[in-house]
Amino acid sequence: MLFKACVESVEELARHSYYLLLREPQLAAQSRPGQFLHIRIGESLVPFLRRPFSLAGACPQRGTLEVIFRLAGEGTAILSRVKKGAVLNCLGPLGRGFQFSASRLPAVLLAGGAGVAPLLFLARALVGKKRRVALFYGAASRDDLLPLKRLLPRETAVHLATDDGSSGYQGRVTDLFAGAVRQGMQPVELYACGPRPMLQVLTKKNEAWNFPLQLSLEERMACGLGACQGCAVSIRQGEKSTYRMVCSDGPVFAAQEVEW
Amino acid sequence: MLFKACVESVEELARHSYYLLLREPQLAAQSRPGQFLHIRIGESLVPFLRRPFSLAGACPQRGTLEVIFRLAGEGTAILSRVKKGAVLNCLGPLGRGFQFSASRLPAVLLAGGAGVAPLLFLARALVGKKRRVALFYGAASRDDLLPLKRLLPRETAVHLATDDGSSGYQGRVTDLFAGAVRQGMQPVELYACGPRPMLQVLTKKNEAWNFPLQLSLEERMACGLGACQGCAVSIRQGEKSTYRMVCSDGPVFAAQEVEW
Amino acid sequence: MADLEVKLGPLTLKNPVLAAAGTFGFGEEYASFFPLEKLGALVVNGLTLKPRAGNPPPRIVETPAGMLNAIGLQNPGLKGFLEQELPRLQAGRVAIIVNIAGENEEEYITLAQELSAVPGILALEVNLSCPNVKQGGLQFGTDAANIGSLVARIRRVTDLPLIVKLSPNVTDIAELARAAENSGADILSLVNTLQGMVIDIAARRPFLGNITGGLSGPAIRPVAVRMVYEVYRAVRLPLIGMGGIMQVHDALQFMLAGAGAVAVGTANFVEPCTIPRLIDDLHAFLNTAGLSSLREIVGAAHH
Amino acid sequence: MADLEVKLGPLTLKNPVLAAAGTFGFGEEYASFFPLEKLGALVVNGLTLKPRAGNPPPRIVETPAGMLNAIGLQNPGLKGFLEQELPRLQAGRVAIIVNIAGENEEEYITLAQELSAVPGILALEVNLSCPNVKQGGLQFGTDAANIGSLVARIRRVTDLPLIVKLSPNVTDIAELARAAENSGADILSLVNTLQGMVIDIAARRPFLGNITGGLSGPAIRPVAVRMVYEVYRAVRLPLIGMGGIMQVHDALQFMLAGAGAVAVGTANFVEPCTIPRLIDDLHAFLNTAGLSSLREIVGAAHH
Ligand SMILES: Cc1cc2nc3c(=O)[nH]c(=O)nc-3n(C[C@H](O)[C@H](O)[C@H](O)COP(=O)(O)OP(=O)(O)OC[C@H]3O[C@@H](n4cnc5c(N)ncnc54)[C@H](O)[C@@H]3O)c2cc1C
Ligand SMILES: Cc1cc2nc3c(=O)[nH]c(=O)nc-3n(C[C@H](O)[C@H](O)[C@H](O)COP(=O)(O)OP(=O)(O)OC[C@H]3O[C@@H](n4cnc5c(N)ncnc54)[C@H](O)[C@@H]3O)c2cc1C
Ligand SMILES: Cc1cc2nc3c(=O)[nH]c(=O)nc-3n(C[C@H](O)[C@H](O)[C@H](O)COP(=O)(O)O)c2cc1C
Ligand SMILES: Cc1cc2nc3c(=O)[nH]c(=O)nc-3n(C[C@H](O)[C@H](O)[C@H](O)COP(=O)(O)O)c2cc1C
Ligand code: FES
Ligand code: FES
Repeated sequence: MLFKACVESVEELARHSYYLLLREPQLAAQSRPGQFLHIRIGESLVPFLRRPFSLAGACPQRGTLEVIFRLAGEGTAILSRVKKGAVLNCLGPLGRGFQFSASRLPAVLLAGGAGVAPLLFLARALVGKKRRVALFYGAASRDDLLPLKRLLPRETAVHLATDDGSSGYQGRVTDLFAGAVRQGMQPVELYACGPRPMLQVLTKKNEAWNFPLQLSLEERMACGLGACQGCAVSIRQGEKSTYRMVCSDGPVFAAQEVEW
Repeated sequence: MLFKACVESVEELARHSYYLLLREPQLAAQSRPGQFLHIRIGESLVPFLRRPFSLAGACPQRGTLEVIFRLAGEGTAILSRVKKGAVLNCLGPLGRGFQFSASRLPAVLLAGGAGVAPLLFLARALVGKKRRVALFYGAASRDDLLPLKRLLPRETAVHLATDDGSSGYQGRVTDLFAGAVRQGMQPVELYACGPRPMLQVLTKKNEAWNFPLQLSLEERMACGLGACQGCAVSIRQGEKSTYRMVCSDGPVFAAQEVEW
Repeated sequence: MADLEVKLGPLTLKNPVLAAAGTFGFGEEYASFFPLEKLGALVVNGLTLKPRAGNPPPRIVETPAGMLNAIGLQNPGLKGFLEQELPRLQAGRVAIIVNIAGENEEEYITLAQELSAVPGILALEVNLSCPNVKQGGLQFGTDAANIGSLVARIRRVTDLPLIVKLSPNVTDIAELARAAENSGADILSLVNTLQGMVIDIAARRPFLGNITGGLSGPAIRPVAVRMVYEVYRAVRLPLIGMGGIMQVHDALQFMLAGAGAVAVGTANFVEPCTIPRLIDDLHAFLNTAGLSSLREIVGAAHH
Repeated sequence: MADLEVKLGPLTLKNPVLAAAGTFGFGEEYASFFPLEKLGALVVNGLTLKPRAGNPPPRIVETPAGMLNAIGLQNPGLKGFLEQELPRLQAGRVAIIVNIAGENEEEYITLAQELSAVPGILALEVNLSCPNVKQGGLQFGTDAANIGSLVARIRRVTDLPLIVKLSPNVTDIAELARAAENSGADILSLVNTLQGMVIDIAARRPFLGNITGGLSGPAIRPVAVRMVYEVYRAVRLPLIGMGGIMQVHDALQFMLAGAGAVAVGTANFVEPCTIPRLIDDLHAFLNTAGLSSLREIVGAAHH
């Protein structure tokens, strides 16, 4: 699971958001939605640790993998400047990814900001399984929204929210979705990825709706493998809680297990 | 003396040796042979300190500066990959450079390896002053020799030495020069730059010849300005010795002052 | 090919490169990268008598050329280790050293006693220096008298080679090293992490759930090498050096300073194959330098 | 614009950014980059009674995200300072703090006494912690009783604000901080460098002429922030924090941990205009955060 992936292209998709296309057929063949790559940024001691990025797509036919990342600090800044043909040292595919239930319920994907990345991969997989898919996607402003047309199967229904109202619903993506529920949405399966407060709010609201809800979480990581026990998240097990590792036990968890 | 110099070109001149052409008119106008630039390599924390490089040339007319460097570690590796148009954060011109005496003696320049860089600048300046100039230039092997034709005024006589005899005299450049002296060389002024053992041997041999001899020294540097007192070299002052700073008191010192 | 086997007092290792405690789990996660029998030894996760849940997240944060961790000794406890982890490791012919930490002296004694009765454990490493546990750990490790009495008591209950791991968060590490030596330690290992912290500017509070954490990685290497150098002059025991080793040149610094073996910690996170590459590079170094054994360079910086 | 003036006990500074001792010379070299009056204060090169030649080269070496130095307090001595350096600094209206180091207690006393008689010096900083001088320096700084008695004696001979600079190479920095507080220090500054070493693999010996050196720069920042945090809880004195500050976010970490002012050392070598940029960025931070003074964030990470 240590791969040298070749950079096919890097491209600025939206403000501060980049699209990275990698080629590594073996890695592509093994990757599932919700899994992630742990990428070494250069060979220097700064940035020191690898950086985790969800897979936004993987095509076993073409042997390619997609990553979509937002500029956050030095690591992502360097990554945004890699050149076609460069080789990236990647650990992957890591983590367990999303669970596919046997249910035929429509799937609703809720994305906040860069959290949309794994949901793009998931949307394609679900559409491939002939599931109905809707994406509720929120960002700060119009300029931060990814060009979804390119990235999603046509079958996906998209509902946008921006904090400033410059595109779609003005407000939070969780409120947009709550509105849809109030207007009588039928039972659905939910999958969400985004900033912690968004996932917390969603989990809370879902206590009333009680839809099946999977969350893709983020935590600071060192090894990415389950060895360092650094990326702990507190998980409810019956009456007790226990720490699970986001990298190896997740990053996807059932919402009702997660203790914030 | 803090400048943003624009990279005009980077080019591999010989095995592991690179030529860097910078443009920064003010800096070019102020620079003298023997002075150096203190270059920040990137904005990251590794490499941490600036890297000192002698000026291999400066052209006030064109506003350009030349640096010739050998791959030594991470800093020079990164520098070898900078692109035309990049901007380098440079402190300079630093140090005092070579003293030009009023004498009309022929000048002999002795270079070991990457130490040739400041002597190229010096050679041009001396030829400009109508001095007779000979360069004795040693390297490990033929592939390590810089293409001097391009870098030196035609008037300079060049004598080559390689450790393996693949080009010119087989052996040390100091021995090559000592041979020339034995064969009855007239009094000359000497300027040398190269590895420490070479400069030590030369200083020792020169005790017999007693030519005026200036050495360009290297020492680990932090500030490059004389503030940190890190780049000390022990200098003889009459009966006593005292520490002087390579960056601000040198890097050029009279050979008889230097205590090894 | 030059031989990398090393003898550290009563302990013989097939090569001098160990996986440092707490950074390699129980090996399972790395087994898909290379056969664990390649390891000079695997120092397994800090073990306590009872299972420990560890500290609240966030537990790690990157720092310049290093990282802070505040895992807090999350581990399955002695029983869990013996039942779930040890059999698998033994089946894989991994050389196992067990790193132990107690909440009090009794726990150290019990752990040492019980582990000594288990076949297939190569040595015990006593963690005197974990800065992330409230009781036990750090305070044991900073006082020479405490170290002396604890090590002496452990010595009485075990015949296994006894490695004492020292904390760098002290004024005089040589003094602590001498205390461990005089109380029956066979080998000293150093250093554990330096205590540090990062503050989250936006939140205006310490970033780690545990407030402080242990600094590891290349950032601390100069401090670690200095301590190995000092301890080498102070005691006659063999030393295992660690702190920021990424490459063969880093390992050689520790050996020249006096370490007979080295451990790799944080580097495993950055490059899972650091250890096998390091072993190969040590071979290559010996061959290039024309040396038949690493013994010739251990402590050579003191001559 | 928000006001950056800070009061540290008896000391008032126009802004909270100092140039750290030993990293800014006597200012001359930096005067061509920016007017030195911009500095919150310039802590001049560690001064001894008699001139000191310093340590043999090499004196510095780069390390991951940091450097080691073993300058060994090269300085012109008290008389040289008063005659050659001070008049120029005073003419430039630079706020001057003098960092003093003695080879024994008497020298500290003499230095403090004589400097107190000189007009135009803002404060004294007592360097208890220079690891590069054989006599004096380090050993004074690692023992609470020594610190107590020395600080008390200096206190008796000077009315200048008295800053005591602490070493990080200790088991319990809070104890030393309390000793300094109880003996009359007005302000504490921390940290000095961590003792470290680099070994030259090719030569098989320590790289620095002095064998060991002091580690500074971003590598040590987590350790330094942790110590400021600990000392803030232990004493009521104002603190000057330092260790690896390069940017405004680094400085804010120290302030949130409890430092009323910060000093910039090694960063001056990397970027000579670090200090004026930091001052501008602190202004910008206060304005963006809607704060009128830094007081509101000093120690805020403890709430
Ligand atoms: C499982 C997982 C999947 C992720 N997928 C994506 C994705 O698809 N697209 C995307 O833009 N971002 C994603 N992130 C966040 C991404 O890892 C960080 O933005 C990135 O590491 C920042 O690196 P930096 O050097 O630019 O920032 P810095 O802030 O300088 O990084 C400093 C340190 O903090 C860590 N860090 C910073 N932000 C985060 C974060 N949000 N989560 C975890 N660690 C962090 C870095 O890894 C590094 O160790 C994911 C995180 C995790 C854990
Ligand atoms: C006044 C002066 C002029 C120089 N001119 C030239 C030149 O024209 N061409 C050229 O190729 N080299 C020159 N050097 C040497 C050059 O500075 C080093 O090769 C370079 O700093 C190595 O950086 P690195 O990161 O590649 O190597 P690393 O070895 O990784 O560097 C690590 C640290 O050691 C320092 N260092 C390494 N080698 C030297 C050295 N020989 N002298 C001083 N510091 C060193 C680096 O600056 C850095 O701080 C000069 C040095 C000095 C002091
Ligand atoms: C995540 C992590 C967990 C650690 N856990 C332990 C432990 O349980 N017991 C112990 O003695 N040392 C522990 N350490 C310290 C390492 O074994 C090692 O001493 C230290 O990290 C320095 O080496 P390095 O810089 O190569 O990581 C841990 C270090 C890290 C980074
Ligand atoms: C080259 C150099 C010389 C120093 N000289 C002194 C000194 O004379 N007195 C002193 O108290 N501290 C001295 N220090 C320590 C600094 O003042 C500062 O405490 C330390 O470097 C940590 O800060 P930094 O990481 O910003 O450099 C020196 C540091 C360096 C790098
Ligand atoms: S990152 Fe190491 S266990 Fe998850
Ligand atoms: S490099 Fe700082 S004085 Fe020369």
